[in-house]
Amino acid sequence: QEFTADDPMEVALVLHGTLGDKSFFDSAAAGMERAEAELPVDVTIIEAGLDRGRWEPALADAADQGFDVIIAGTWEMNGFMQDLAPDYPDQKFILFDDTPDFSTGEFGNIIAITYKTSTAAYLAGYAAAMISETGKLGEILGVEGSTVVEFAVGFEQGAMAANPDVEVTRAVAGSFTDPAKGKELALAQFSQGVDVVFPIAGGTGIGALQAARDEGMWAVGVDSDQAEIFEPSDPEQAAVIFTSVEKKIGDSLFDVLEQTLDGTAAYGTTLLLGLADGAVGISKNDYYMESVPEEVRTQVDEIEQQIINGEITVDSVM
Amino acid sequence: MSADRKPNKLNSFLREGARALSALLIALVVAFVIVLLTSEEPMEAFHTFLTAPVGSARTRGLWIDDVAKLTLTGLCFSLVFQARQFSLGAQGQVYVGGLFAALVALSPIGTTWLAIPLGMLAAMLAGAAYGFLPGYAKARFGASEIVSSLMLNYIAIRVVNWIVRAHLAPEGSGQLMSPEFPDAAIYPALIPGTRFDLGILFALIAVGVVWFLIFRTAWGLKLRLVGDNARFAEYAGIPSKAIMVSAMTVSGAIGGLLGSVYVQGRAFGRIAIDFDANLAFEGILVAIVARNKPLAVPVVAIAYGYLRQGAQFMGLRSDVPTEMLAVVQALIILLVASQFTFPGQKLFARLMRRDGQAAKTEAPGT
Amino acid sequence: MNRIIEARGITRIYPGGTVANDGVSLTVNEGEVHAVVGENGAGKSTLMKILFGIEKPDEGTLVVDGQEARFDGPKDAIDRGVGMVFQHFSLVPSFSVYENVVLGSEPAAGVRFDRAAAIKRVRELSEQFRLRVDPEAQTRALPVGQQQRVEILKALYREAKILILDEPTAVLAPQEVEELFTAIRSLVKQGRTVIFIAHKLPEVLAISDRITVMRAGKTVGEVASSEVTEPELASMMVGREVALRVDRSTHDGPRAITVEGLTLKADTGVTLAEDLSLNVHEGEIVGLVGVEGNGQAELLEAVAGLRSAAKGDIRLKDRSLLGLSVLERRGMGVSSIPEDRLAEGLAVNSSTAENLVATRLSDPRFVRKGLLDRAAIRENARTLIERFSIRVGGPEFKINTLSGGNMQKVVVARELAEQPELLLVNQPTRGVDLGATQFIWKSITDARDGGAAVLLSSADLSELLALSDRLVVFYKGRIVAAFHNSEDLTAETLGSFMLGAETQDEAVMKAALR
Amino acid sequence: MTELIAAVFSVTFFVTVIRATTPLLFATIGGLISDLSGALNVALEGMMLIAALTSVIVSVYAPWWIAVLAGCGAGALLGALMGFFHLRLKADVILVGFGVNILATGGTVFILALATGGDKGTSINLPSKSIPRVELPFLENIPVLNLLSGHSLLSWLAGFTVFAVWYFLYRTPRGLWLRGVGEYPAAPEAAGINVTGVRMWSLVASGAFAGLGGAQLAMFNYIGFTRDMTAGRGFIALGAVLLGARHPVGALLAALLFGVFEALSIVMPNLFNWIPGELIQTIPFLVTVIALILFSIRAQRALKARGVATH
Ligand SMILES: Nc1ncnc2c1ncn2[C@@H]1O[C@H](COP(=O)(O)OP(=O)(O)OP(=O)(O)O)[C@@H](O)[C@H]1O
Ligand SMILES: Nc1ncnc2c1ncn2[C@@H]1O[C@H](COP(=O)(O)OP(=O)(O)OP(=O)(O)O)[C@@H](O)[C@H]1O
Ligand SMILES: [Mg+2]
Ligand SMILES: [Mg+2]
Repeated sequence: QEFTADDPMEVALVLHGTLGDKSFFDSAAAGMERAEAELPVDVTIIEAGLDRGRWEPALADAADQGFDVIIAGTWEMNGFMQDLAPDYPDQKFILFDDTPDFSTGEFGNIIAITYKTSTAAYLAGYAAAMISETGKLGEILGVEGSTVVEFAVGFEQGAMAANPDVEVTRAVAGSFTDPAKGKELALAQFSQGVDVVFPIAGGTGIGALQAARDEGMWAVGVDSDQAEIFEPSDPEQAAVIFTSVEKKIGDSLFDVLEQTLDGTAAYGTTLLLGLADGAVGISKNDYYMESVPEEVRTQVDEIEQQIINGEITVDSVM
Repeated sequence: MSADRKPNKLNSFLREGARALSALLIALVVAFVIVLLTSEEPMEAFHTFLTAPVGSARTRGLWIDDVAKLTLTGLCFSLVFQARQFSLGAQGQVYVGGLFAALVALSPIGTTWLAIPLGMLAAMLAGAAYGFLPGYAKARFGASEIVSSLMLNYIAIRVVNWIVRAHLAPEGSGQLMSPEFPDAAIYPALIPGTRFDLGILFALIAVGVVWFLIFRTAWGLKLRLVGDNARFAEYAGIPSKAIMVSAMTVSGAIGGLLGSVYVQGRAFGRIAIDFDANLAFEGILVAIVARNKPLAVPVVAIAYGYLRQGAQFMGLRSDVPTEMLAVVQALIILLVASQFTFPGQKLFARLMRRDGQAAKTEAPGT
Repeated sequence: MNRIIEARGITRIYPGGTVANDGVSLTVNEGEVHAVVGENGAGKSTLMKILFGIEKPDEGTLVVDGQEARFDGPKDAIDRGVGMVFQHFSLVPSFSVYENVVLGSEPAAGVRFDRAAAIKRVRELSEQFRLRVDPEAQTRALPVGQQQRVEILKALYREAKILILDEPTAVLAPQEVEELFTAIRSLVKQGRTVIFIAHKLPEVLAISDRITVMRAGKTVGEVASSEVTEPELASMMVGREVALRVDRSTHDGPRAITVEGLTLKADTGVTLAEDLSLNVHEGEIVGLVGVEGNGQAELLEAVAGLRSAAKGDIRLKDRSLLGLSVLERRGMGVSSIPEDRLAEGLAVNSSTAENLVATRLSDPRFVRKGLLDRAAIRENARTLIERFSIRVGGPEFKINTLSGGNMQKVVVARELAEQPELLLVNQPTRGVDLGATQFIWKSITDARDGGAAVLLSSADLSELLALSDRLVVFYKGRIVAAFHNSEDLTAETLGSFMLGAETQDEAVMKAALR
Repeated sequence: MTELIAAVFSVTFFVTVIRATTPLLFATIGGLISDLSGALNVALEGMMLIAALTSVIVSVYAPWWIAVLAGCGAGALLGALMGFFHLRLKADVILVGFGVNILATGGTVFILALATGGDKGTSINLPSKSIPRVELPFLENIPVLNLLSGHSLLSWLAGFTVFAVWYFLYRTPRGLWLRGVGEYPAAPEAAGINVTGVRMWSLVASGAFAGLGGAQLAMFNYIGFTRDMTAGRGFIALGAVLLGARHPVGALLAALLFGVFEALSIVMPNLFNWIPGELIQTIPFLVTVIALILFSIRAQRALKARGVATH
């Protein structure tokens, strides 16, 4: 079927949460915005909210409403999509950040996108350990779910590679919406000698970034280039985020939509995206250039190449 | 034998009903105004709000599922409120109940026909135990049940979340939920492919059971007398503390049952972290609007569940921002809870008065 | 004489439809004690509430000091010099006396509440009007008599010229009544006017100058106290002759209840009653005499099973009651009419039928296998409502739709539904009108004649003297005197023992304790 | 273990405790006032949330103290709203409270989106201000006294508030009215006091204090607004009111107890990696339950000692 600007492809992005997290969902939404601008698609973003009981209905409702393509993400939505997709064979489904088991051959209308997030986190961990003066790094996790832990394992492995004596402490906030708590957790880590913090905790994490700003410590951003986000409103905040572990969900969704339009998208398979595809990576912006010494940057680039070549294997929980 | 006069229940029922309906109407008007202000296609959005819950078998299933859950949590609160105990522990009971139902479902029993009855039983026992705690602390030490039950909620949520993450989720998956239960452990759907499952049946049975317990058993009468005047109850030989603790325990069992309905129902079929999304708490609203009357609880749940679903679908299908739904919901609660005076009410009162006066004079000697 | 307050053609219809006042008129002269009498529910309290601005009349006018007055609330009434002491006190229990007195118009120093000034003023007032009470005591801990003084002080503090006292004597012991009358006389002497409501006609005649009589929401007449006798007044109120006469017991049965060396302690270890020994025989009423707080109420509680004994024994027909629960004792035939019907005698939001079976929830007639037999419960209620002529719409009507007197009848009906072995009675006719008093007395003596042993406590000495076969006087937790009732025994004699002014010979007491 | 002790006896720990306690204390005081006047205020959570957003938005355009006042005012306004529905329209106060909470969760996000031009999660693109920290450099090196340095101005205000509220309740006429209205409304009613008015003002004051708590949370503990950022603190405050025996000093102690264990649950993950995070998070709640029971046992004894029968 040909889609045109007058008869665009109807796309629904079903979020099992709400917009405004400044990372995961916002990144997906940004991809949709770009798609709407550049492709003959018409996007509806459906926020299913924080109630788990509402997620499956939201997805089913999108299918019922007849969208051509329905997008959802992570293991949380994976099961629902697997249950639903076979009943709507004429519609297409995109699952990001998790994959169904395609070997059964049932899911011909699903395409899955997964990211080698831990490889990018590995690079950040390496750089963080190198610029740390105390040899102590801190992580602040929202909850210990796979999407979050995936960042942490790569980060820890990279840090160990740079400095086998490095100490990485993990604190779990238990919430993605408590910035005051995130800030306290980071402050506590700083007072115990940590000088680089890596929050992987949505809104809670923003509090941790602020703690780094106030205390003049380093921070690693998550999901998007968070230094760039803060730059216009809070340059001081941006300046302590020496890099971010980026997972370019929006871009990859854009690409898959584009391929769907021209018929090259490989439905029924998983796209495994990594450093080589530019779908994950660390931000190498001005702050990175300024904060990270030249030789460390060179080493990071070398390691990146080694990971791409398979010379270094990075752990994963996915 | 002359017939007794009955307190005029029908009249007060009609009055209550009329009041609730008019409040509802005002709330709908307010909701419509909000939709008008925030939507490009207000008529369509509002149409979704009003009709979506009955739009298809699937949406009806969602509505009924909500009704079942709201009914159970409403009952849970009504029962303790009847005994004048302000335990807010339903949420904690739902969590421990859900956990124990999940443990049964994930054990070898999970694949047998015993999975559902035993899962429910385990959930109810766990919920009852969790309801018993604040009751006991109050009876024994005089510890405020409001505080202890609230704190026990927070504790239950975190502990259950931990067990789900660290012990029930598939090893190394990082998923914050258990694998799906075996089919035998999940409530069968009454209408295939929807959430219209055994949950609503259990909820209605629970309504009947609670009504029967409260109004037809000696225990229920004792419970109401204790709630009315605990000192009098003691005086009359009713062990008021034991009754109070037992009420909180029975209410806990209902909360536990709701836990089972959650995890073993078709909506989930597994246990996940944070699975109740605060619905357990909305039982307070249902109980208060229903004036703690067990038979009114499902009626309120049906109406409230409908509005809740309608708002949800408006959020999913229209451009009304999701946040506005909360605002609409809040206004509905505020308005339904309020008492209005309408112009006609004075006249009505006067008519009623004549009635009452006649009653006064003819009463003696009947 | 100067008319200080006047109500003309007042009509008040409550939302439920009750016509509480139906064209009522009342005229009160300056500097007099004006009594208002009438049966329960005659509309006295309602009229007073209207004078105090709490209820608004549907029709009619108020005239204060010759000027028409419209009260939108108590504040307006207070401003016009009206003060009121309610039937049920309105004092904050945890506040101290002076705080309750000044509440609402506190002396202040800047933003600060000037406690010293408040205490001083309360002390002055209490001396000026002979209303003795410690300004710094906690209200909760005061006996009712003193709480009432606090209420009166409250009105006086607000410079009330007209003081309304709604059934002030109902809760008072005889000496307290005397003290109250002294205070009232001192008030009148200092130019204040008092409106006084009471059910006990001797009190009314003793204190008032003029009397307005109400019946069924209407004024039926106004008389000067000096020109009317008690029976005349009673028949004006009720519309027929009323005689409060009790037949003495003729029956002399075996010993039913034995209290032996009983000592009762509070949780703190403070002794409430010590070494109590007394017996009650079948078919006999033993009156417990004493100023409130001297151990009578505690004895009744201990027998009922609401209080444990530190020492001694209580036996009913040779079986010890100690260690038995309230329910088990009730099962043995113990019945009990409590002091405060609202606090411990009734569940007011429950139906009349339910209240009437509340003490019999393990009786197989009403409860089988844990299930209620609703037909039997309703039938029981119908029977009792008829037998005790309780004015209520029907078994399903809630207790809070009844008047106080009828509430008391529900309690009496429940406790006397079956012939008890042992009947415990505390303040049976408090706040109850003549007719109902007559009825309740009759019920108690009927139980006695049926063979019940009765322990009766009352603040009303005339009630004790009217009903008791023997009387036992309590003072400071001990039994200090005992009497066989006879025509010679007077309230004065009892009074001097009650106050510990006189002691009785051991042997005489022994003999009277049987 | 030694590390834990070292961490607990550090100045930073103390500062953390005070910081964690301050918003809670304001909310607790707010809850206390309405509770004493006879209305259980379950809307503290929503009041704090709306106040937090209000102060953040106002602080973009005005000095910090105006922003704090605005937060306080927003809370007060919500209190008045509650009063209107509860006192005028006779709605159940708990229902009204939940209504306000739900209104707050949705309303704040909606207004945040309007204020930020579309952001529904955080206010990071609003340059909001913070409440000044009170540094006392001359105390820096004196042990114990150095604990006084580095707190929010509002923390000092909170401490003062406890005293002021105590003074108000127990030393001024209006405090007497308020306590009377809560304990036995018939008495002040008969004394000509406008009971409804007192209740109304109590709800307004309750909201104002909760509002200060929200301002502290969004202008000091964390600077900026994030959806649902109160994260249950309002309900914890509700517990603290009752735990604190409905007395300002009790409220202070209860809030502090909670603050201490909140702070402990913050330093612990870094020291005890092996304890699951969820279990560490339960510590403040467990401690509250235990404290409540211990406190109740003591109160029971005290009651007995005063000779009041408790059966
Ligand atoms: N608030 C009320 N609502 C409805 N009816 C009421 C109310 N108060 C009193 N009544 C009714 O009005 C009538 C008059 O009551 P009121 O209290 O004035 O009687 P009373 O003469 O004071 O009686 P008592 O001697 O028992 O004190 C009674 O029938 C009573 O039931
Ligand atoms: N809110 C109310 N609604 C309906 N009726 C009421 C209400 N408040 C009081 N009543 C009525 O008031 C009457 C009680 O009036 P009142 O207090 O004068 O009785 P009472 O006999 O004097 O009581 P007591 O002797 O115990 O003081 C009852 O008939 C009761 O039904
Ligand atoms: Mg009266
Ligand atoms: Mg009376």
